[in-house]
Amino acid sequence: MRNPLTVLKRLVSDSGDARTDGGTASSGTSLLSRDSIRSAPFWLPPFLLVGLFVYGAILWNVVLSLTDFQGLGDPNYGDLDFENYVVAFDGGTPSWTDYSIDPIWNATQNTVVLMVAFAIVCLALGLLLAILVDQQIRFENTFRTIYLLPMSLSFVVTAKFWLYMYDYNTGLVNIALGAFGFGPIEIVQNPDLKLAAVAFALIWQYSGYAMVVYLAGLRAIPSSHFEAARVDGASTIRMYWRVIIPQLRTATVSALVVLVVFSLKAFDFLFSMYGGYNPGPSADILATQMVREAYGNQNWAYGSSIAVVLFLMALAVVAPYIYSQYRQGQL
Amino acid sequence: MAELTLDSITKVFTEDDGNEIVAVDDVDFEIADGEFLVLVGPSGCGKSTTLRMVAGLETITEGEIRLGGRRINDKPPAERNIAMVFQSYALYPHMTVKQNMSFGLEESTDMSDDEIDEIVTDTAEMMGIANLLDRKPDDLSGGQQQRVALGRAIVRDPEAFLMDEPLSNLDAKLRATMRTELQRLQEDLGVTTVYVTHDQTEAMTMGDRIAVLDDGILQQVGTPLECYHTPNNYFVAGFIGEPSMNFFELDVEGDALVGEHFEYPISDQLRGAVSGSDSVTLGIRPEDVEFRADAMPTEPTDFACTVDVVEPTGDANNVYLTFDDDNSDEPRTFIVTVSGMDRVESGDKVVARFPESAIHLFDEFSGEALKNRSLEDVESVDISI
Amino acid sequence: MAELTLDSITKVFTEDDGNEIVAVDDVDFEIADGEFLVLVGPSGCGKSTTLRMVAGLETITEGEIRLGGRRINDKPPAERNIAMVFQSYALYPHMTVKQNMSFGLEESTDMSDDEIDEIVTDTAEMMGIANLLDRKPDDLSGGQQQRVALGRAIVRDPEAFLMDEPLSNLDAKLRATMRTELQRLQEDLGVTTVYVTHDQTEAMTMGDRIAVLDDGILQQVGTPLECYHTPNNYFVAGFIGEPSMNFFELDVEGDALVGEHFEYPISDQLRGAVSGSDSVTLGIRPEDVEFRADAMPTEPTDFACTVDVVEPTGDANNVYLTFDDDNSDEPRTFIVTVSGMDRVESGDKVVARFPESAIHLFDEFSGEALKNRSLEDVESVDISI
Amino acid sequence: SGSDDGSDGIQLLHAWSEGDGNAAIAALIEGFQEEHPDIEFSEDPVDGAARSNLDQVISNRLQSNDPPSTFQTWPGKTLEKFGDAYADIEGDVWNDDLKNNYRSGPQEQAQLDGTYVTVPINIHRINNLFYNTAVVEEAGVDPTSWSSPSDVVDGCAQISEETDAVPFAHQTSSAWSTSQLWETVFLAMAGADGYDDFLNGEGDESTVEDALANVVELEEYFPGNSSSIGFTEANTMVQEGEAAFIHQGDWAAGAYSGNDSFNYGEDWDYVPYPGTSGSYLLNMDSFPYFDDNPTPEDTKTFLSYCGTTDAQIRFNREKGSIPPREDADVSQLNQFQQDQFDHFTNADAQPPSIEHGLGVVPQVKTNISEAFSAFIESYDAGATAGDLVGAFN
Amino acid sequence: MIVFYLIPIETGLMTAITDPSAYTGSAPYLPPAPGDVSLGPFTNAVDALSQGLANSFILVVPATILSGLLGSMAAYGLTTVDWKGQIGIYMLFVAGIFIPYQAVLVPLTQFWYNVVPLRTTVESVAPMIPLLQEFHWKLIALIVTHTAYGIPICTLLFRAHYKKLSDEMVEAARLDGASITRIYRRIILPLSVPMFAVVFIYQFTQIWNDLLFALTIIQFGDASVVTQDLVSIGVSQEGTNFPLRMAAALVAALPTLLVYIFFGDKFAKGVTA
Ligand SMILES: Nc1ncnc2c1ncn2[C@@H]1O[C@H](COP(=O)(O)OP(=O)(O)OP(=O)(O)O)[C@@H](O)[C@H]1O
Ligand SMILES: Nc1ncnc2c1ncn2[C@@H]1O[C@H](COP(=O)(O)OP(=O)(O)OP(=O)(O)O)[C@@H](O)[C@H]1O
Ligand SMILES: [Mg+2]
Ligand SMILES: [Mg+2]
Repeated sequence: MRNPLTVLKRLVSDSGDARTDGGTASSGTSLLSRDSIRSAPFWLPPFLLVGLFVYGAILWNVVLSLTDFQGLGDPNYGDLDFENYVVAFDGGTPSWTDYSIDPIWNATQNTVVLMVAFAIVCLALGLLLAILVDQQIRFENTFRTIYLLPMSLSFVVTAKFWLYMYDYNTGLVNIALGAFGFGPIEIVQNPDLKLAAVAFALIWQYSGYAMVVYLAGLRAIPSSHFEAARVDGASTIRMYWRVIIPQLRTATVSALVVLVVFSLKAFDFLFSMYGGYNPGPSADILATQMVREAYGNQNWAYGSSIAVVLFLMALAVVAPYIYSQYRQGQL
Repeated sequence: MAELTLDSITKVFTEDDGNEIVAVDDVDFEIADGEFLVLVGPSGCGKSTTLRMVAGLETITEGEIRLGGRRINDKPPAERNIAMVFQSYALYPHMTVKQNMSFGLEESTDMSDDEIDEIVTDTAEMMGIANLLDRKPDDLSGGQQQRVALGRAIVRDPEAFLMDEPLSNLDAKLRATMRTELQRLQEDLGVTTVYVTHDQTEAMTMGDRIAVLDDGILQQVGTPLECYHTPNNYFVAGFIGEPSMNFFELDVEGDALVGEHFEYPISDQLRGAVSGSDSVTLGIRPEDVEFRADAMPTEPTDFACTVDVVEPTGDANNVYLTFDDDNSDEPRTFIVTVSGMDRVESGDKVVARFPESAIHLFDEFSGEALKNRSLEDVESVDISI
Repeated sequence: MAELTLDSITKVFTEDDGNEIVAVDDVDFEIADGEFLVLVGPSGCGKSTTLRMVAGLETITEGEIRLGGRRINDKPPAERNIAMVFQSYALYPHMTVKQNMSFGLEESTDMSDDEIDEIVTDTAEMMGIANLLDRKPDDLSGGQQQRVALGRAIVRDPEAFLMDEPLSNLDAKLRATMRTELQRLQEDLGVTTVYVTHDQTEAMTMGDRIAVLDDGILQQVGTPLECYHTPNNYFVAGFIGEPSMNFFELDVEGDALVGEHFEYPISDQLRGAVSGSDSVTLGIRPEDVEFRADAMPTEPTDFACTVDVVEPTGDANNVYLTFDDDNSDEPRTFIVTVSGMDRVESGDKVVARFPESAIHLFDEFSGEALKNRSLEDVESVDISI
Repeated sequence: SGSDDGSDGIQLLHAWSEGDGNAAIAALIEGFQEEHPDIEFSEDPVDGAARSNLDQVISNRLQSNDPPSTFQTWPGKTLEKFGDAYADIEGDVWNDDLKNNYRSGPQEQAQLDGTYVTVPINIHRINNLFYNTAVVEEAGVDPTSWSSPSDVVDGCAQISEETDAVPFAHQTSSAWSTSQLWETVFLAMAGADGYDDFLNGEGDESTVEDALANVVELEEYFPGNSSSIGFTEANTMVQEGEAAFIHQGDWAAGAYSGNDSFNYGEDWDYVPYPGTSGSYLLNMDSFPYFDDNPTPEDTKTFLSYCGTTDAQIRFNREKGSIPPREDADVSQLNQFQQDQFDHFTNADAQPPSIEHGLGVVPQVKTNISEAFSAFIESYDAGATAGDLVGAFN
Repeated sequence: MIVFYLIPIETGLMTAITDPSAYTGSAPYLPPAPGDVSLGPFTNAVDALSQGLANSFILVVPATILSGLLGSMAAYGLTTVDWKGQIGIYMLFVAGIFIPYQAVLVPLTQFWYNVVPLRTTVESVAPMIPLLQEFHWKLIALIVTHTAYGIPICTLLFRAHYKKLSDEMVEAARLDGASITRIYRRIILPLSVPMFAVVFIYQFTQIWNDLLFALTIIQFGDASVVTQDLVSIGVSQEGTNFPLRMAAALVAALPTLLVYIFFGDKFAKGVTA
């Protein structure tokens, strides 16, 4: 067992070597700098690729969002302003069109609700599944594979499938509700339920991932913790609630990162489920609005500014993660 | 506080493929109220399993466990009023020391928060960890964690403590300190305690009695010195004591026990012991071999030897000897411990004497002890400057 | 093979926040060709750092390291012709034993595959791991892995071996076996070796000499017995030996060293030693305390004591004594070891004698040794049955 | 003339990768190549993009100054989307022959701000009400006698009382069917002029709301699971006799023609949506001409061909729609198409469809789609009416 | 619970073996009546998708391997070999994971179509290189794009893995005389195998199922990948051929399904190993 602290120390210190030796052992410095130069072939090519395509594209997109670009010809980079952002927050008719533009509040709200609900329920369901699978070691591999399987399917299949599931007459969801004595309910176009329905479908698709991560997390907790809690008199539920679940923080964080990435794919699902980028106000998210503005209305610059907002939101979720990882020396 | 009885306890694990593993086989013993019993044995012999059955963490395949006279086989762990200390301490890493210590009381009693607080604070003071109450386990040293784990067990004021190698994660110095501390604590509290270890020193020094397990079967229960000096069998003799007892296989031939490199005379006293056996194992502890430099054997129990290696440990020297009669390529060595003040060098010619009073004899096949040291011998030695 | 010289070696780590940590402070020593030097000290004292500087895994802040007379400060690890054995063995898990052992030769020499094969096979045979050559490390027991790690180092025929607690992951019995094996191997190969450990037994038994480090500073370099019997200072005296030396703080007052519970007479021999100090620490090893039951003190170096606890370890008893003059709540105990055959009971009244020849005195402030046991004493003791 | 710039020939991008559309475009190209064997079509198969993605592809290509020769697009106001990229083809393509033989409605749709830039190839009618004759007869209703949208509601009520069938097969998993239904009802209520006013942003909000209210009334007769099904499943219900009516473009009939036991006039029939019999609500496909054209001459030759009756008959025979040219010889088309063509030539008005992009510019169309996406959640006629009228600013 | 997770595949399968003309859309999870069973949808789907499948493989295999390999190299360069500033660079990698694809579509189009002369280059050398087709330039562009966008998550995964590798082992290799490159080749790379399983599976699925980049960069034509073909297959104005669509979806999902069925376990183990 390696103590994480030692690892941290090593991490911190090895990078410190070059500094420590400063003037005293110049040859040592060159040895180490030789290391960092020799390591460049490893990180530099990927870094350049990422820098060019990911960050280059993002920056370009940010600049674009400051123009009035409407899809044809070359964007006028000479005339940059924040008008699109003003419109995005306040609505109204911007200078580059005759039509009023919807602000992003509704879509932003839906996006946040969807992301948060998706992430929380995925984690909760994943945890529950993990706890269940953890009890039954025998078929564990099969279970794991099955729970992961939805992840491999394309939205063409899963969107159609969920339309079936939510069918008013024959959908399994309504049949199940019927079994509990609830009348069939309209789900797909029900303004109160459709965002939930979308979230639920996404949860179905990705909760297996959370399960896998949690299962590994559970396995990493020494069995003596379970036993100590039992000897201490905790019931099974209390044991999980007070002793086990709090220890799954790392697993939660690492699952969350990937789930956020997945939640950005909600667009594809909405697109398939509602046959286009117009899922209706109750399920409209920033991604659909962005594509609608850019590709539907040719409001490219405006679309870019929505994309920037979306990126900043994703970053807002992730920045604390990166920061805390950094603080804990996990980076 | 109560006495703990294990009555013909057996534990059989059934593996996935249907194989049955008998982890604990018909084990019987009784631990008096307030007694400190150490359970020792090699890895996999069933120590942990036994302990876990007592704690209620494993079901009992056969037999009965009684605590204070009441059968507890079917009680869930929480209702047994037993506390357990784990090798890994099993402190909850996300809770502070205080929360760790309170947890059991919160879960298993309906004390008010204030009461719990008081008990925890008192116990922490007694354990000298009052200043750590707000720290998380990860911020504690090994010894401190150990103390917290103990504190957590004590807080609950259980009828019995079970400890599964609680000191094995500590380094040598700390282990020595904690050993005495734990012992003293147990004496003060007077709680019936079962303590699992495979550390020789702990086994010998801590318990009122030792129970030696091998392969699920109880080999001997007795005081440390009983086990050390009058082992029931070959296994116990070899297991208890570090360095181990030296063993030699000998055949019973007429008036002598005949081995590859030496013959040992069968005196009248010995005659009875070996009468039923064809071959026996002679055992002698390293400190019981008497030892003289530069001399010829003068008695039939003296053997000419050569010093192979000397390992000084400061207060003592472990001297590895070979028999001069041994001409094989890798001559058989045996160990003798002598005082650290004695200067012995590799290559020295010496004479080793195996005093009859000090030797043990075991039946070669059953392993049962035929002759042990007499415990009276031990006690009668005079203490003098 | 070559001698290894550390010439005023210092290592300073700079942390992210700019703090400087002096891990190794001006350490000097020389290891003769073929010598086995053990580096000991408490955790964090800089043992590993020293070793890693020699290996080239850390840069050297100040000083010079020479191997066979040549400065190696600036050479990359691969060119130093040094092999290192790690605590975790650091075997490459995806390679077979054979591949593990060949790796270094493949990377650092231009030997043909056949040559490498031959060397590896020979070494494996010598190490008794020839039958394991096609296994992966995960399929080996701890001891086997240990042997492979050693084999991997040996194959490269280095000028020096560096070993960082190579046995600490093994269990006690295996550790004892490997200890002698390693020692014998080093003798056979005659390779200069630096061996880091914090295990008392390894430190005392394995090396030709011991170097004791504390807090980055070299405290003493000497043979095990020198360190044991003539420690340079208080730290070494306390660190070497298990159980530790007993220490008592005393003031130099006229003709006596005066402590809380006893006075020790200053004889003419001692006079010179304590002349420069106001207060001293008196040290005596547990086995050097002479001991008599049921008697009154007869000499000024005799003290009336009561037995607090007895820890029998089989071959010996650790007896914890308190001074009869000590009326405090938690009376100060000190340890005396007596033979396992001696029967002592808790509560016995005894007399303990601190013979002048056996005591050590240290300056209270500098910790420097003022008086040690004479090594001649040690050697002159007669060995007899 | 051969390929005029040495490239791979005419690049025609379309989304007809399947079924009748695929057959139609194949027939069209075949006809063209029979006539112009020297002109190549790009060897790239031009499918592989769904309708909703086709615009994105075009947009991307225009942004990279790499327009295709032509592509499948709705004419009319949809053309505004890539407005600057098109070029005038009056004269070259829109010669007198075309101008004389396209009816005024379709001809208007070929123009962007008065400039001819595209050639419509077919017309789908939107204002149809198809029905299963057996179900209708069982309930004793006679759609041919109806004259207003409220008759449809009443008729549905009767169906629902008299039969087990779903009165009005309709899908609401996406908004387009409902938007299309509303524009038909609105046309019925507001008349062609009122409809035109709406297109000009001057619609009468109360009529708009009345039309929506009518749809809300109809909603009661939609299948219970309308939100989970697509148009295909809704249409299947009519064929299976599980539903009485469906309002759809005439492509719905294309599906019936593949069903041997479901015949026009016997098993199914249709009426122009009650109240709209004088109008032919247009949905068209067309091929525009890009200014920066990779194959200028060949493209024009192709577009000219598309303006011929030969091309339009070949195409529409497969597509199920009708040719925009009045002089087309429709005898090769099926009876339903012939009947539709008859309606067309006699129609007083040929208003452009809103849902299908002819009537309003893309931004407005998007606004209207958004309004209907909201409408099928809430069925709030008042709010949606406001949204629809407000879609123009 | 298991049923719940499995039923969509079953539903798709049942739909896909139904004769399109007999398909009604109700209770699609029940097997079709025996008379209505047809393999037609599958054969049609395979026919229609063959080019797309081939293109997808041409895209996915190199993109997956490249992003995995580059991610592993980046992680190694930023972990095992320690030097100043690596944390800053690594943070940029991590933040790159969370960029919504929508946010970069416009620049990507501009870049591939207007900035780099990839198309003309490939078109001019294509005739000289066997198997290289002119339209492959789009696939190359897409491979590069997916590689770039895959690197951040791969780096994250690999770095977590490498940090768990023993420092002592790497030091042992240095003492054994191996250079940084050799250590990577002979020690790190072989030990990355479990992580490669994870990364490959993850990237394979992500890239295989991606539509957005394909639409943006490939747009249409010979280079279309299977997801693009899938969007339009079975959809026409007169209706949707659901059996064909489901059959196509299953055919298109088959590689990822197989990957999960056979290697899902490795994935699960590697994710948190
Ligand atoms: N859950 C289990 N299922 C099957 N066999 C088990 C199980 N737990 C323990 N065993 C087996 O029972 C035997 C006794 O195990 P136990 O853990 O009690 O040994 P131990 O004496 O505590 O050993 P150690 O000193 O290594 O802790 C072993 O052979 C072990 O393999
Ligand atoms: N990379 C580093 N950066 C900063 N400080 C370090 C680093 N490595 C070691 N240290 C510090 O240097 C001192 C000596 O560490 P070293 O590892 O040499 O101790 P050690 O004697 O080997 O201890 P142990 O017995 O625990 O292995 C310690 O205080 C340690 O915290
Ligand atoms: Mg155990
Ligand atoms: Mg160390």
